[in-house]
Amino acid sequence: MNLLYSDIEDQLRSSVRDLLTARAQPSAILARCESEQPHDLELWRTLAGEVGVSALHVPEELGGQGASAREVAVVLEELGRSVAPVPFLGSAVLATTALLGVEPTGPARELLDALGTGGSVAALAISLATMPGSPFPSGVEATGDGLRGAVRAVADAAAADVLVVPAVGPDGPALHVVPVAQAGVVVTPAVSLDLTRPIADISFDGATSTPLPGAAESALDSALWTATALLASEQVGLAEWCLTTTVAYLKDRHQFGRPVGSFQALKHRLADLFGELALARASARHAADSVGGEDARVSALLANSLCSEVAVHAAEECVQLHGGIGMTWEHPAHLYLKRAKADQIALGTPGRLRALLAPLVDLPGPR
Amino acid sequence: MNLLYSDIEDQLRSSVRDLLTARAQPSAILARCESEQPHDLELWRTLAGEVGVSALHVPEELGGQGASAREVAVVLEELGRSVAPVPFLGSAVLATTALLGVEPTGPARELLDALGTGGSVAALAISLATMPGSPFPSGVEATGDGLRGAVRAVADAAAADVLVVPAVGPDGPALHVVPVAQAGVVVTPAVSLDLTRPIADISFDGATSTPLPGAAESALDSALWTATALLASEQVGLAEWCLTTTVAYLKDRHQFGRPVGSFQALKHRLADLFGELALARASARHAADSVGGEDARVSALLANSLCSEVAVHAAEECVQLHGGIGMTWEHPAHLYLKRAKADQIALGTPGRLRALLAPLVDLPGPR
Amino acid sequence: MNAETLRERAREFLSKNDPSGMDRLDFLRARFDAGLAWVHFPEGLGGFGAARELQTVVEAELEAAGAPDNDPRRIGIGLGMAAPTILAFGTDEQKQRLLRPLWTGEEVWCQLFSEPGAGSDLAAAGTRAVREGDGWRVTGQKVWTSSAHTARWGILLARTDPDLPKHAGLSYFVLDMTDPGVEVRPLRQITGEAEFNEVFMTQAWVPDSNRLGEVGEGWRVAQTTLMNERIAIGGRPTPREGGMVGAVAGTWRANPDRRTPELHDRLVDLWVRAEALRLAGIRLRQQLAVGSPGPEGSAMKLTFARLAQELSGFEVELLAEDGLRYDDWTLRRPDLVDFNGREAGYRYLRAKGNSIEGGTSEVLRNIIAERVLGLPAEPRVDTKVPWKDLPR
Amino acid sequence: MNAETLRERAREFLSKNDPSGMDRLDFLRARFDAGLAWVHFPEGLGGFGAARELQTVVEAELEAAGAPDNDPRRIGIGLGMAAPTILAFGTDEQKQRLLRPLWTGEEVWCQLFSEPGAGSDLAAAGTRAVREGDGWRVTGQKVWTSSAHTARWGILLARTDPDLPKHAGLSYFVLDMTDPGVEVRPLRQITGEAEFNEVFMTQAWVPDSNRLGEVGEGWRVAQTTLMNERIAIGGRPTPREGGMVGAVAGTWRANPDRRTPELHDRLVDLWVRAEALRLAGIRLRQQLAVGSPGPEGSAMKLTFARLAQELSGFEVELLAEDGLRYDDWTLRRPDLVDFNGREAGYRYLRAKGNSIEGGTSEVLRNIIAERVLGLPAEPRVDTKVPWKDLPR
Repeated sequence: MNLLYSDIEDQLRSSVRDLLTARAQPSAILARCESEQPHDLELWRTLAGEVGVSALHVPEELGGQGASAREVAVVLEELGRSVAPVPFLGSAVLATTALLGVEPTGPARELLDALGTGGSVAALAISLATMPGSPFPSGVEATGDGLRGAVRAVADAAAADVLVVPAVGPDGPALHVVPVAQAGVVVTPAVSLDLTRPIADISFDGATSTPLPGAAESALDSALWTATALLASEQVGLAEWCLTTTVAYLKDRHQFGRPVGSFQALKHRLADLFGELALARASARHAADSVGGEDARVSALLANSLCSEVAVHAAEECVQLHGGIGMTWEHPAHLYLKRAKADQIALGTPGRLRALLAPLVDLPGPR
Repeated sequence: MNLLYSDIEDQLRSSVRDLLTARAQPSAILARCESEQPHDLELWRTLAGEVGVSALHVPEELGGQGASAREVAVVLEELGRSVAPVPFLGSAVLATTALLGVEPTGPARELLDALGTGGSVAALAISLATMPGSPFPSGVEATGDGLRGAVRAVADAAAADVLVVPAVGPDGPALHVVPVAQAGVVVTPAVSLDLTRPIADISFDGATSTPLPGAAESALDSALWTATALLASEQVGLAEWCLTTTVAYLKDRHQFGRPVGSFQALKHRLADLFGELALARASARHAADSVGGEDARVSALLANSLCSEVAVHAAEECVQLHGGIGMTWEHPAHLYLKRAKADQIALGTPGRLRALLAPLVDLPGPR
Repeated sequence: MNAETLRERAREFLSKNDPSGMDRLDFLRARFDAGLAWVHFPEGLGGFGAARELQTVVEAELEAAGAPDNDPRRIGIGLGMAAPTILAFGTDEQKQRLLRPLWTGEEVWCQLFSEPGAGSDLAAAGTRAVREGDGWRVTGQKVWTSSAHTARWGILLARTDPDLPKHAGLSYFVLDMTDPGVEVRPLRQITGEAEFNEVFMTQAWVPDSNRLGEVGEGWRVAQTTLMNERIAIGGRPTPREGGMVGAVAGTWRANPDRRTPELHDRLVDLWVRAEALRLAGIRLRQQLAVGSPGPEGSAMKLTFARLAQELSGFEVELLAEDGLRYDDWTLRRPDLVDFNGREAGYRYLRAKGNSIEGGTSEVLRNIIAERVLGLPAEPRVDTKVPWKDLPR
Repeated sequence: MNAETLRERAREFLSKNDPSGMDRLDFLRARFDAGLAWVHFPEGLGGFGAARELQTVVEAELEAAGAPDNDPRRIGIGLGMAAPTILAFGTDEQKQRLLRPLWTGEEVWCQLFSEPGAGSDLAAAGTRAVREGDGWRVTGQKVWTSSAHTARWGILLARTDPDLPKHAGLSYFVLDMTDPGVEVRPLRQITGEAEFNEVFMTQAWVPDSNRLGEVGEGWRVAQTTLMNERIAIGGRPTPREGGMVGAVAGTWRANPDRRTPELHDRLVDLWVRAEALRLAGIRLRQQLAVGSPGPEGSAMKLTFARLAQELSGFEVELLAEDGLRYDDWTLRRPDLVDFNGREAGYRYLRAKGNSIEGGTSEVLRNIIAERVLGLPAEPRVDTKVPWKDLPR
């Protein structure tokens, strides 16, 4: 178990952070988030193509970076810190991990290549609120006439040109590759609580698709468990931004002739938040370190449920301790609050995840 | 709905408070609580005989004061404030209310008279942890050879010379009057978390008893619901003592050249506690005002679950904010902490009471 | 003056002024002139010095007769804050000129206290009023001003002497919002809408006759305004589940499939505290009715804000997938805040303001600790220094 | 000096000193003299200036050979606090005289810092040391002194000049606990037992040769002691469920009939946080191992205390009727605190001390806020005034 950051991880972090600092300032994000194209695809192409974040945990023999989930987690920390509107979770985590779980040949391999360069963006067509361990979804049917059905609340779908769709056909469940640009697919952006990772609803009405050979159920399962483990790191990054930004503001802001940060009640709340963040970080690192290992499910549920609570708490304190300015649209605090609240729901709310965790650690419920 | 204190209630409060101030100082309580006789029966006789607290809600035609549960609640507030070791809950609330629920003639009437003067002390032989609405207990059986069976954790039993015992016989459930001074009754004081309202275990081995005619089940039910409603007032009194005492201490105590009570973090915690206490008091008054009325169960569960939490929180803050001195045996804070924690369990823990409340207010649980 | 006399007076007024056959404004003006506007105000100013509680008698009679009201929520700042301040500190001329159109709603009022640099610390306000002839030139910025875009008048706290300590250098004015030196811009919030405004004053003109209280007495005057604000907030009785808890309980009942054991206990706990808060409000009003308001009132807003935030956060979690949605981000300018007219996400975001607006929860805790519990103040570093020398 | 050399040195020592055939104390003394007591201490004082981490190599060798240890929990204050302070500030004579019997456990140490009037504010200590000839007469009262009744020596913070500001007027001494002017009384706690003592000093004699550091330098010396106390606390690695959470989870598993949905979610939440705290501890040790301890360590004790209190409070609620009982109120003087050796009620009460002892949670929050987060200090009123003029 290694809960630290390696030198390589630190280098990756600083490449990502430099780029985001240059290209994803809050004012730019704010201006974009109510536009027709809330995702910043140009930034995404740079992140994918130049920094190489979109095929991090794809094995080298499949054209990826051959890194582990730990590095993916580091990127998520930085993305959480910047709330940059890029389709990392949808494309590089959910869709990519699902593709890695089926036979990585033919169309799956082609799509992995396209995702890795940033030339293509994918979304995994499941609701962002799906919990790990959920049964294979039955909302989309693979018929002789193509895919039919609907999925709601798909993360990053509005940015995707291709969808990875779990669908049930006569031969059982399969993952299908579905180009968006066709008459049989309608992607409808939803008005999303989270402005920087908008969701969309998708309907399939005779959509042309390529079914992928391989174990669809375990591939989807793996995508959900991996995303559950790694989203905790995004929440850590987010919480850290909230704490750091609040501390900086309170050092600067004066009321009653004193820096507001010298008032003890606020100091104590921030100290408590710092303590929560220490637990969140250790658990998120542990979850990233455990992906694919023996303790993977326990550590994913532990980290996601805990970090969800910590991120929401941090974002709520950030808004409150900024006072009036934190309630304004022009200050970025609300972007973090909305992301934190959406992340709390993503892949299962903390309470629902704790209920999943209980039997795994021999804490059975009431009879 | 009247949530205020009437003039008569204020007078009653001040009589009780004056007596307790004179006779139940913390040092005296501390000295007594590890002795052979932890209950202060002399004080109890004065409270019962002179102030008349032990037959408050007994109708005048039955020799009582003809007051309502509201006045009983006011006495409980004062007893909570002083944690005086008198058998009010066991004798004047639980046993007396149970007796009022059966036919108040013959032995029941005689016992009510004796309890009212303080000439006798009773305990209701049920576990203090029994929840309102629980089924009639089956631990004691009325046989041709007297009562047989056992009850654990009976409040104030060690102070009682007579027990009111729910027992099931060939004719069904009944309340029995059982003198303690007989070979068939063994009262064993337990080592109690709450030093000022110790519990005892009782075993019956052929005990002679007088069964009381009347509806035993509803009488016991009424005793439990009434006690649930009224114990909230004890918790309010206790919480108020904790807040007041802590505030006074922090005004006086100096550290870093300042009164400790001038430190903002502590001020905010005490302000929060004050806010909780306002809710607790309103709900406790409401519960006392509602006893026997339409909203009685909802208001009892609401008040008891809420006041349990508030009292424990207040006692825990009292210990913590007193710093080292609050951790010592010689300071009375621990007596309140122990009472608060025991009260949290008494008649059901807050979570268990909330589960009882939910269906009554149309908040059904998961299917 | 007892309830019976008052009831007769209301009936007599109604017999002469039939609301069904009268222009609304004429009726309201006549009601004001008859002393039935606010009976505890002095004669000639819409009342006749009766006990405040008796107002309910008038309202009952007029409501029964189908009389129009003065739309009190729309003009709440005028009624709740400006009017008591004008009454306490205004000259006779000011009272005569301002109170009648305020009460009838012909002139809407707004409050110009908060500034970007003076939020919790209102007494640090830096908007400058500089004497010029028989009036003042005002320059500065105010923020969180509701109704500024519809208001005719603003009650304004401005600095008239920066060389004095901060509390001593303030004065209190009535600002004509139609003055060319006043610009109002909507201030968008995290909900997407703009309930509030920013107000920019550039050499705006205020005649000295629009000053309330003496020069340098502004802080004392403002205290009257703020005290009345606190009385006004959270005063209305509600039925069980009348507030946000009703919306959340409704969502719970409508969504059996989303319930979990964890959410169940949390909801019942929130329900318990919401109901206890409601009971505490009833208790407070019962205390007021017998003339001895308890100190608990000061904690009500604190608890209200916390509960609103917990309840709305809970609701979003309960909704799970649907909690990822929002109803509408369009920049709107609502007249009134209505939690129940919008969806869970809106409630969640809007409730964040409850612990900021009208005094932050942090300031309220200070007030409770010091004024109610009597805990000592912190060492102050800002009360004796000239305002201009304070760090900011 | 690398691990291999050290291992050889340990083996060589063992070849000459067979633990199975030697008196325990002789063995420990020999180990000290061989520089294998604490390898990072200087030569001649039980070590030879090796890297601190290498100590584990020695321990492994000695443990494998069945060597007796020096019962570190019994003499923790000496090892963790007195020794580093003596090393940093002691004279050569003091080091030679004191460190060996400290390490072997022949002489137990206690810490005499806290006073009834100086708890969080240790620098306000009022125990007076008055110069008399070649020594000092000490009068005052200390409190919360563990091991005082078994200790030979106490590290003592005392006021040598009340006319100076509080931090400047302190000096640091080694007090002979067998001096006739020293009286030790057990201090009973809310658990019923007496882990700690009160120590009353009445004209107790301390030769000036038992002073550590310069006169007036006591606060700086004490900082070294306290810093080492913080390092010592919460440092041990534990397996999953190794702490109090294990006891509570055990109670849960053993009591299926007492489980409720509400308690279930609370327990899993507590379990999650306890496990995360354990992971944070592992992470901290990994940081230490690579030489860059993170600031998170300062928050560990805070979180530990809160969790211990929540867990134990939960357990009492879970037990319901059995939570009304206590195991034993008898006044006892335990050598060590063991949560798992007692019942739920004891754990509940004892855990209350976790947020007091070794620095209250309130003081720790100040430290985190100021030293880790860099938030500004509060205005101080006590640092420049002569100690004798401070309000108390």
